[in-house]
Order: sequence, then structure tokens, then C-alpha cells
Amino acid sequence: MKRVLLLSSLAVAGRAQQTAMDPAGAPARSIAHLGLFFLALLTAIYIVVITFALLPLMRRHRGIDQEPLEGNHRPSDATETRMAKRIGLATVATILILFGLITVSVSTSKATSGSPPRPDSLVVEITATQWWWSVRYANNDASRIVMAANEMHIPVGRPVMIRGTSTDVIHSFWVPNLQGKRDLIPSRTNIDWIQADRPGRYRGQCAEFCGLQHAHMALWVVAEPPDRFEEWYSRQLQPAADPADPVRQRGQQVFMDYACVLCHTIQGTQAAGQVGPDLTHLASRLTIAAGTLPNNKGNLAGWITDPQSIKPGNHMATVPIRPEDMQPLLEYLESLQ
Amino acid sequence: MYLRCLRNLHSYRLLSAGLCLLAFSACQREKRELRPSPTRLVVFSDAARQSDIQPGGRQSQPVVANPSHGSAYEISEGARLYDWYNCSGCHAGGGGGMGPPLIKTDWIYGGEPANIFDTIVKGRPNGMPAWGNRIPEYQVWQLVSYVRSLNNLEPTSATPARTDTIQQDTAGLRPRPTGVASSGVTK
Amino acid sequence: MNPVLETAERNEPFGNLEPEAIDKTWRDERGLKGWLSVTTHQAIGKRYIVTAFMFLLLGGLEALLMRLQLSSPENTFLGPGRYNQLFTVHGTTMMFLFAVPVMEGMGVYFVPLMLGTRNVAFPRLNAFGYWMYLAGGLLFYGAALTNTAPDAGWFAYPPLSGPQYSPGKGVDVWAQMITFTEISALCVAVELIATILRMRAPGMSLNRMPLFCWGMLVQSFMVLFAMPAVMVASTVMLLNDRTIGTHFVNPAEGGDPLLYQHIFWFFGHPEVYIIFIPALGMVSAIMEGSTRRGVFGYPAVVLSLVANAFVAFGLWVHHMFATGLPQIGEAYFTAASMMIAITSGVIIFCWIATLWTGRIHLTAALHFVFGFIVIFVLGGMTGVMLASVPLNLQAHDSYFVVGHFHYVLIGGALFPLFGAFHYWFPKFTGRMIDERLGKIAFWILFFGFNLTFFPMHIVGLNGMTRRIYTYPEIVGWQNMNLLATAGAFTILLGGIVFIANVLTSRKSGAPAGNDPWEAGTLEWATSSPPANYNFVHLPFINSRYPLWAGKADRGFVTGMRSDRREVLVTSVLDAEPHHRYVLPGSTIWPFVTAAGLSVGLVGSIFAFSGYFVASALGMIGVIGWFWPREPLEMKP
Amino acid sequence: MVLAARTPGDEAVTTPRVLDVSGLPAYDISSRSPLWLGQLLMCLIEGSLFLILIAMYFYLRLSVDVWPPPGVQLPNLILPTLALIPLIASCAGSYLASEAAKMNDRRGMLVGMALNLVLAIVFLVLRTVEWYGLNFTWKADVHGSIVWSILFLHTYDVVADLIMTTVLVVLVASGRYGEKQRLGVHVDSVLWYFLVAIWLPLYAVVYWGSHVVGAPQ
Repeated sequence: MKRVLLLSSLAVAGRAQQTAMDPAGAPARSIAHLGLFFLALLTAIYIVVITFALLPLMRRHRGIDQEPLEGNHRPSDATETRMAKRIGLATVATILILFGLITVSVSTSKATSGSPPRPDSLVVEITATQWWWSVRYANNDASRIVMAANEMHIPVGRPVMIRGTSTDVIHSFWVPNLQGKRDLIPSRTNIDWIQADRPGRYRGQCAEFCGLQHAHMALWVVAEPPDRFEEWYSRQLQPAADPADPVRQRGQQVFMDYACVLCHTIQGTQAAGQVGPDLTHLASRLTIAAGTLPNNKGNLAGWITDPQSIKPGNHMATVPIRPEDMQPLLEYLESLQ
Repeated sequence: MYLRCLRNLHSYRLLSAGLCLLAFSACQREKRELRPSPTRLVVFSDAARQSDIQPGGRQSQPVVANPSHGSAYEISEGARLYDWYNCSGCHAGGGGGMGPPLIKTDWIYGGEPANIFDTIVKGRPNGMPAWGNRIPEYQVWQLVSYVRSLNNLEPTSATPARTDTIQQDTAGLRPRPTGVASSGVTK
Repeated sequence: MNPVLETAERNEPFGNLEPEAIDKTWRDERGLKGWLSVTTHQAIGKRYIVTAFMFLLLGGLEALLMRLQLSSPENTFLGPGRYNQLFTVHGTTMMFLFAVPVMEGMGVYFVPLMLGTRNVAFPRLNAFGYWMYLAGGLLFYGAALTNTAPDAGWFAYPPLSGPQYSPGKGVDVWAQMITFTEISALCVAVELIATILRMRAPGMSLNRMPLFCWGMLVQSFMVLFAMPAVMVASTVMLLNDRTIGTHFVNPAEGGDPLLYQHIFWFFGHPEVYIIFIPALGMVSAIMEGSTRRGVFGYPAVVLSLVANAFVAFGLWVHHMFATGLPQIGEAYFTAASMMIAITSGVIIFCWIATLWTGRIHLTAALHFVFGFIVIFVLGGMTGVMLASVPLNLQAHDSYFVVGHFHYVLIGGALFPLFGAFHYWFPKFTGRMIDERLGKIAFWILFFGFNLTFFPMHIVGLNGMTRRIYTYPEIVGWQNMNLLATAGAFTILLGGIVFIANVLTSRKSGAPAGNDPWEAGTLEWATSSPPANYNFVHLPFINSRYPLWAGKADRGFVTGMRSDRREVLVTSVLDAEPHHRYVLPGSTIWPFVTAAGLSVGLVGSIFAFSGYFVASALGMIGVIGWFWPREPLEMKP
Repeated sequence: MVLAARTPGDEAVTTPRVLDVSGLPAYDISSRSPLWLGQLLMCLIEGSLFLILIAMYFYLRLSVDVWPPPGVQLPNLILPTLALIPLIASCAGSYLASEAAKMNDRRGMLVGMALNLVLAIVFLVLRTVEWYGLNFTWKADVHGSIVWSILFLHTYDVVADLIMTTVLVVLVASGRYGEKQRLGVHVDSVLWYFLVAIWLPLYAVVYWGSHVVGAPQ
């Protein structure tokens, strides 16, 4: 078992960060420590119990050799009393251990769930929809609100309060390196908090079955040092600039002429659809289609041309874009930094 | 013992006949083609112009089969698009508003699938925009099926009993038999 | 042939000993009509078991397809639609069409034998229950074959399963199939409770009842209280929301999807114990037969079984920790969930004491019991981890949970069941099962099982969520998934060995005799396989293990009439004879009733008026069922 | 019938022991019959069904501020309360019939069951009137859904039991009955008592619920 564990952790090292066994922040670390404590204690108990269960297979441990053999066996009263005492002891031990486990568990629960421990936390509203995530950085100043999709950047060392809900079915927000999961339920808002203590990219995924593309509903949490985060944040506040380049201008026109504009928003343009992800800063994202494909031009072209072959059943319309329109459109989208 | 009895029953034949029947009734309803075929991706770029030559009145239409007819999945997609493309902005949940009602109504431009298809694609005078130049054919048919399902023109087995929204009509509330006016019962 | 009979003939001339007459009275009719009319508990028990095994095979094949799909990242073997249907059908089949019915089948077959009576208390209800179960299974798979399989998961959470997000009839079929199996489960529960409380052999006071019967009694009571909850969840809430537009799960009109979860898990958690408690009874029976002693600490085991049942109804919320509930509730449900470990622990300790102090006869059946302990205790340990809220929030809905519940369900129910097949095979067929092949099958299954499900714990903690039809390469889950897929095929191999063993042993195994294991309980006091009437003379007993107690401590009941299906009704606690009771004969009406009801219930998927058709046809069936035909006045 | 546990090694009995039960009655029309127990278990099943519905009612009530929802008129209390009188009285009919069944008193059984049926039908008529007076259906909102579900399921059970009672009346009146059918009459009364008893909390919830735990808009 140890070796398997080791092997699996080796397999993970250097790959995408999506594991509860390598916590990157305070809440996840408390949970991982609790888990290790449970694991160690329960493994020890397991070994003891199984040893006792298997020992009788070796004859010398049966402890009844002195007693006469019959068609059916009736151990002496002394043996039975001895066994009863041992069982009583084992039961008492079980109760005590469980009591301890409950105490540890409840105190960890208090420390890791609910509202974040510090009042200066960042507040991020996550809205899950079949099958992508809308991310909104709440702010009392309306001009400081940032909309993003399928990717959130957080500053290292600062707790981030998550207020999550859903627009359709139940989803669940789970970034295992940072925190346990929290269901996002339509007409309810659930609160949780995450924190990253070291920079990195952590992959999260919807954890509650939500229909056809449950498998392709991932998001990335990018933890950055505070100054890098602020830089990112101020960039995200900017609306999309009007393209200067004629090809990109043509691309913008293509976007507005086809059905794209019905569903997507690009701030700074007339595109204000609320149905699909906000594309104002599409090109700055790591992935497209909720973590399904790396964000590059080829993938974007494939995704626009035939989304149903990449993510069957998703709600992006298959829009027949004429070949001569495709290149400008891609150029334009690639310019949305 | 089981097999012997099945043989006695001739149930193989019975069972397969039953299954065929079920399959027949299920195939259209449960059809779910996630990837529209290329032929159904047409957008009608000249739709707006065409609509000008057919102002008002009911047109006789060639019978065109609605490829989405009776498919539960396509009707539900239609419902989604109805909301997403903001049909509800004018027609509300079907009861009408800025635009004419779509439920239990005499269709101004005809209620056959082909009529509704035309209305969506080409638009109509007095406010109905032409959508044909934006949305592909397969989505138009999904909308057609949904709109028809509002009037029970699609099989009820393929139509959901309700949506996860506030009830648009007051169908659930009825006046007391004593004659209390139903207007007193508003939601 | 029958030891009871032989002893009787040798020692004492009984007044009214007429085995031929009894045989004539209890014989089933021949032909198709007779086959449909059977009310003998052994026949119906066997039908349950055979049918349930067919569904186990189907469910297993579905699992193999899923494992193939997951064996490599970005696999395109199955699309998302097909995969979602597969895991929904797999889960539903295993829970509703295999696990519960097979336990019921074992109960229906063995409880009357172990209690020393001739049939269950309501034989026609028993037949009716089986037909409903079969109809439900046929409906479900008939729909699945015509592409109307549900795809919202086996617990069908709304809104996903609701009218808006699950178009088509798949979820309706799912919800109504539950009604069929639940009617069947309730029928069995009612008749088993009545049989156990009222028809035990004279002298078999409750504290002398075999532990398997205790398990079935506890399980039946749990069915009684749990099944109405799933009926409310699946039919009243979900199906009515989908077909006639009620608003139970519509948040916009005051409904609440979480209410569905509460009610579903108020059933769903006890469901696990409904499957697992009879298995505890089987383990106890195998252990007694293979260690030649009674289970140590019988009263403690019984009390723990009962306590388990009570606690099981108080911890459903641990399936819902991630939904965001008040913290005080979380603490309570954590404590309640961990309490199960105490009562289960006591049972395990008692078994270990039994093994330590008994004379172990290492049969194939006992292999499965040891396999059960090794696997189930591990599942229990991960269960304790899942009871802790923070750990649960990490592990919930990940493959860790998938691993956990397969350890609990396969380890806790399927291994005991396989053990029970090996142990009771002689009673079913009159022949011994091949021990060597049985042990080979065990080792393959045991190895394959761990290979399949142990890696799931690891890959789950590495972030792999449940119910995804594929995963990207970058997350690094492929090795563990490949191992699991290899394990799944190993399990298939084990299953093939087991089936081959059953088929060959049934034909050519060594003749078994009445009591090949020299076990102590009453099912071994009669011939293998038992005659329709179980015992020529009903036994009466004076100890927990009458076959070990010597002739002085058991005897025979005389004075029962052989020309009608008479059984003896005894008192609830001490099993003192109270009166004789005539069971109804075989009839086709339960089949007719079930058929009528099924037609209506299938119709109700499409229109609410189907319920009225079901009620009318069902009522006609029930009237035919109860219409008096036999001689009306009973002579003593 | 002495079957008290003998201590192991009690040598008083040496020959195979025989328990002669030919003297025991061949039928027993009382709560000792397995059928009676079966009926009780049926009642337990339905009881837990209705308890879950009641729990649902309060859960749904607690998750909103306005109850019943706007537009729903508070139910009339007089008619359903009056309807309790024939309902409870009908138990007397059931009781008469079940006692008569024990004595094999054909006339008593018929009178009792007829009384039960007539009073129950009066109750059903009153319920229909009251039900028709409700100004909402199951489609209106979740309040309508839960109230209609409770009313429907209880009415359904009542009607089903009355049909079985009618069948028993026909059997007894036509003379096609024996111990088994008399046991049926006895056991039928158990279900009826249950249906009457479970209606009391359901009545309180359905009719008093929105008055007592309600909150106006």
C-alpha cells in the first residue's frame, strides 16, 4: 500500500496540481493533516484487527487444543468469559478512539469551513452553469468589479471568500489543493474560503454530477504574489480596446454579425450577451472551454468550428462561419488580452 | 427452468414484439444528436430581404417535415434558446407582451412548423426580427418545436410538465366556485 | 430421506403420519399456469436469486464498459451520453435490482426453513412481490434497450433529473422502476416479519432464533420505514414534478432540491444496511457451520444488529455535508455516523472470538468470510474517515467514495453472499459444490476486487471526481485507472470460474445428504433440497442449535392436518403454539394482479391516469386473489 | 402447553418428544393471527409515508416567509371539522363488524360494515365539497403540491379500503364466507382505524397548518 501511495505521488509530481494530498494553503493543509492522522491511526487499528482475525487460521492460536473435540464444539466457560472481557475492552477502546476522532474532526471543521478568518479577504462570486464557471470579483465600487470565466487569480497569503451559486443544476466547487468541496445550488448561496500559501496553478473541477459534460467542467486557480495579482487585476479592469489592425477590425465585425454576439460579452463593444463566458480577456486565459483545451489559436479555431466534437452536448452553438471569416475572427479573439 | 418456461410462453416472440413497439415509440422522443449534421448548419443570410415580399397574412406553405419534431432533447434545447435569444423579452413565457402571445392563439402567420420556421428566419413586420442570418437552421427547428410544444402540438411524452421557473400563467389557481372573481387571486 | 421422518419411524408410531398426503397437498401444479401460480417459498426464493443474478451480470458488464472507457485519458470508446446512462443503469441495477432482491430471495428461501415452518405467512403476497420485481426489471431494461435509459445518476438529484434538465422519459422510467422494486421489497418485508414473529417452531423463543433470521427481521423493519421515503422522493416528488407539474423541487415556486436529497438519503443510507445486515446474518451462519460452534456473544450481536438499524436512520446527512448545512448539525451527524463503527465493531469482535474459540474447518465459504472481514473492515475504516466533515469535503463525490462504498457493498454484501452460496449450495441442489474451484474463484475475486477498488481511493484523493466519462492526460490519473480496469477484468474471470463451478457442481457434485457441514440450525434438519412442505413433521426445539443439542432436546409436532396447507402459529416472544392456520393454495391471481398493476404503472409514466388504470386492474386482481373458493367453513 | 426451557442434561425425556397440536383451534380471529400482524405492518408502511409528508410540509413551510403563498385562500375550517364526526363515528361500525366477525354473527357483520360504509361515504362527500372549494391546485406552487399530495394519497387509501369493505359486504351478504373471510372482516377494521387515526394529524396540517404556522404576505 505504501508503495502504491508513493508511486502515485511520483506520478503526480510535476504535473497539473489537482490533489488533496499536496495542500497549498491553510484550510487544505489542516484537512490533509487531519487526514494523515486518521489514516495513521485507522491503519494501525486495521492491522491489529485483521491480525487477530487471521491468527486463528494458524492452529496453535486457536487456544482450544486442550479441550475435547466433539461434533460441535463448546468452549469452556472460562474461555468464554476471557473472550467476553477482551471484547468488552476492545469495545471501550473503540468508543474512546472514536470520541477522540470526533473531537479532532469537529475542531478542524470549525477552523476550515464557513467564512474566512480575516476580514480583509477578497470576495469572489462563483456562478456555475452547465458546463463552465463564471467568476466575479465583488467590489463595492462598481468600476472595480472584474468578470472572468473558468479561471481565477488569487493573491498568495490572503484568504479568498467564495460565494457560490448555480444558475441551473447543482454543481460543486472543488480545488483539492486549496479546500474541500462546496456544492453550488440554484437559488442558494454557499460560502467557503480558500487560501494559497505558495504561487502555483491549481486545477479544480466540478464534483457534483451535472449532466453530459460534467467531465469537462474544470477551472484553474492561479495563485500569484500580491503585486502580480494586482497587475493582473488592473489589466482585467480594462475594456477591450478597439482594434486598429484592419484584419482584426474585420474580425470584430464577424463576431458581431454571427450568433457569437448573442451569447458573449466583450466589454467595450456592443457584445453584451449574458449566456456564455465573458470574452473581454479571452486571450489571457490558460484554457478554453472550461479547462478542456489549452488556449491557442489552433484549438480556438477547432472549438469555434465544431464545439460538439470536442465537448459533445455543450451549449455553444455550432455556428457555420465562412472560411474567409475565420482567420480575422481568430485574429481578433487572440488580441483580447 | 427459466428457459423452459420462457419457451412455453413463446415469450421470445412476445418480448421482441413488445420491444419493437417500445423502440418505435421511443426512437423519436429519445433521439439526441449532439452534433448537428453539416447540412443543418445553414444560416440564411438573405432572410431579411425575403421577408419583405411576404407581408402579413397566412401563407400556404409546402409541407416541410420538422426534423426536431417529437424529440424531447431538441424541445428542451429550444426552450433554452428561447430564453437565451431573448424571445421571452417580447413573448414572455408564451403569454405575450410586446410581441403576440404564443400560447393558445390563432397564429397570425400560420402555425405549421414551416410557418413558424419562416417567421423566425425571415422575421415579420411590426417588430419580429429576422433571425435567419444569425442562428443556424438546426436551432431554428429547435425553437419551432419548443414553440409548438407550448400549444401541445408536440407529443406530450416529449414535453416537460413544467420548467424550473415561476409559473407564468395562473393555471394552478382557480376561482372559488362561489363566484369570487379570479382577479382577486393574483400571483 | 428425511432425518426427522426416519427418526420418527424408528422410534415412535405417530398417529397421522402421511407424507404422501402432505406431498399431495403442497405440490405445485404443472404446466405454464402452474408455473405462474407457484407460491412455494423455495421456488420463489430461487426465482428471486436467479433473476437477481441475471441483473448482477448485466450490472457487471456495464461496469466493464465503463472501466474500458476510463482505462486511458481522453478515451472516445463511449460518448458522454452513453457513459452517463451506463453508470446510472449500473448503480440502479446493483442497488435496486440486484442487492436488495437477492437478499430478499435468500430470506424467502431460508427463513421458513430455519424457523421450522412450511412456508412464509403470506405465500401469495410473496409470489406477487416477485412478479412486481420481475416486471420492474423488465421495464427498466426494456427501456434501456430502446434508448430510454435514465442518465441522471442512481440518486437522480434534481434539478438535473427534473423536467427541465432531463428531457425524455429515462428518469421517469427510473422513478417508476423504483416503485416496482419497492413494492416487492415491502411485500417481502411484511411477510418475513409476520413469519418470523408468528410462525417459528414451538420452543424457538426469540433468543434462540438463528442470527440470519434476526438479520432478516431487522432488515425487514428497516425496509418498512425506509421504502416509503424513496417512494415519496421518486414518485411523489420527482415523477409528479416531471409528469404533472408539481413544484416539490422547483426553487422558483417554493420547492427545494435539497428536500429531495434529505428524503432520498433518509432512505438511501438505511438502504446500505438493508443490503448489509442480511449479509451479517449469512456470515454468522457460515461461521457457525465452519467453526462448529455458535457465534460468540449472541445477545451482543443481536443487540448490535438492532442498534445498527436504529442509528442507520439518523445519519443520512453525511451524504450531504457539501451542501452547506449548519455546523451544529454537522457535528451531530459526524458523531452519529461514527457510532455505527461501535456496533459494527462489536459484531466483528464477536466473530473474531468465534474464530478463536471454534474448530475451524477452512471451507470455500469460510474463505469468503475471511475475505469479507479483510475488505469490509477496510471499508469501515474509510467510512470513519468519511464521517469526519473536513475529510468528507475532500473525499465526497470523488473516486475515494467510489472505492469506499464498493469495499462496503461488495466486501460487506457480495462476499458474504458468495460465501452463503457455497455454504448453502447443498441445500439448494442436494449436491456439494466443488471446494477447490470455489477457493480458486475466491482468490481471483479477492485479488481482482482489491486491484480494482484500492487504486480508486488514491486517484480520488488525487482529485478524480465521480461520474466523469473522461479525464485529461495532465492530471495523471491514468495509471491507477488502468490498474482498476485490469482488476475489473480479473473480477470477470473470477465470476466465470464461480459460474462454471455452480453449473458443473449442480449436475455432478457429490451428493450432499441433509447436513453436510454438521451445522446446528433447522434448515439442515430436512432433506436437500427440501420438499415443498419443508418438514414432514414440524420440529419443536429447546435450544438455539437443535441439531447439536441431541435428540433429547428436540421433538416433533403432531396433530397437524395433512389434507390442507396447515401451519402452526406461535406466540411472538416464546413461540408457544397458539393455533393452527391454513395458508392459501397456489393461484395465478398474484401474477394477474402484478401484470395489471404493471400495465397501469408503465402507463403512469406517460399520463397520470395510468395510476387509475393500475388501481382498477390491481383491485380486480386482488378481489380475484381473495375470492373464496375453498370449502368455506374450516373443520378442526 | 409447557415448553419451558429444560436445562441441558435434563434426562426426564428420553424418547423423541412429541407435541400434539390437534387440540388447538384451526383458526383464530384475533390479533394473534399472522394476517392481523400483516395488516398492522401495512399500516406502519403507510404511517411512515404520511409522517414523511408531514415532515415535508413543515420543511417547506420553514423555508419561505409567506405561507400559504400569495393568492391562496386560507382553507375553510368548518366543513372539514364537521367531516370528522362521521369519520370517527364510522369506527364504531368497524368495531361492531369486527366483534361480530369473532362471534360469527352475520347480521352484526353486515350492520357494522354498512354503518362503516355509509358514514365513510358521508365523510367522502364532505371532503369532496371542501376539496373542490380550494382555490389552488398542485400546479400552483409547492404549497398546492404538498396539500394535494396529502389529500390525494389519503383519499386514495380510504377509497381502496372502502372497496375492500364492499367486497366483504357482498361476500357476507351472499353467504360465501367462512373463517377466512371473517378474519378478513376483523383485519379490515384495523386498516380503517388506522386511516381514521392518521387523518387527525393530516387534517391538522392541511387545514389548520396555514392558519397556525402560516404568515400573511
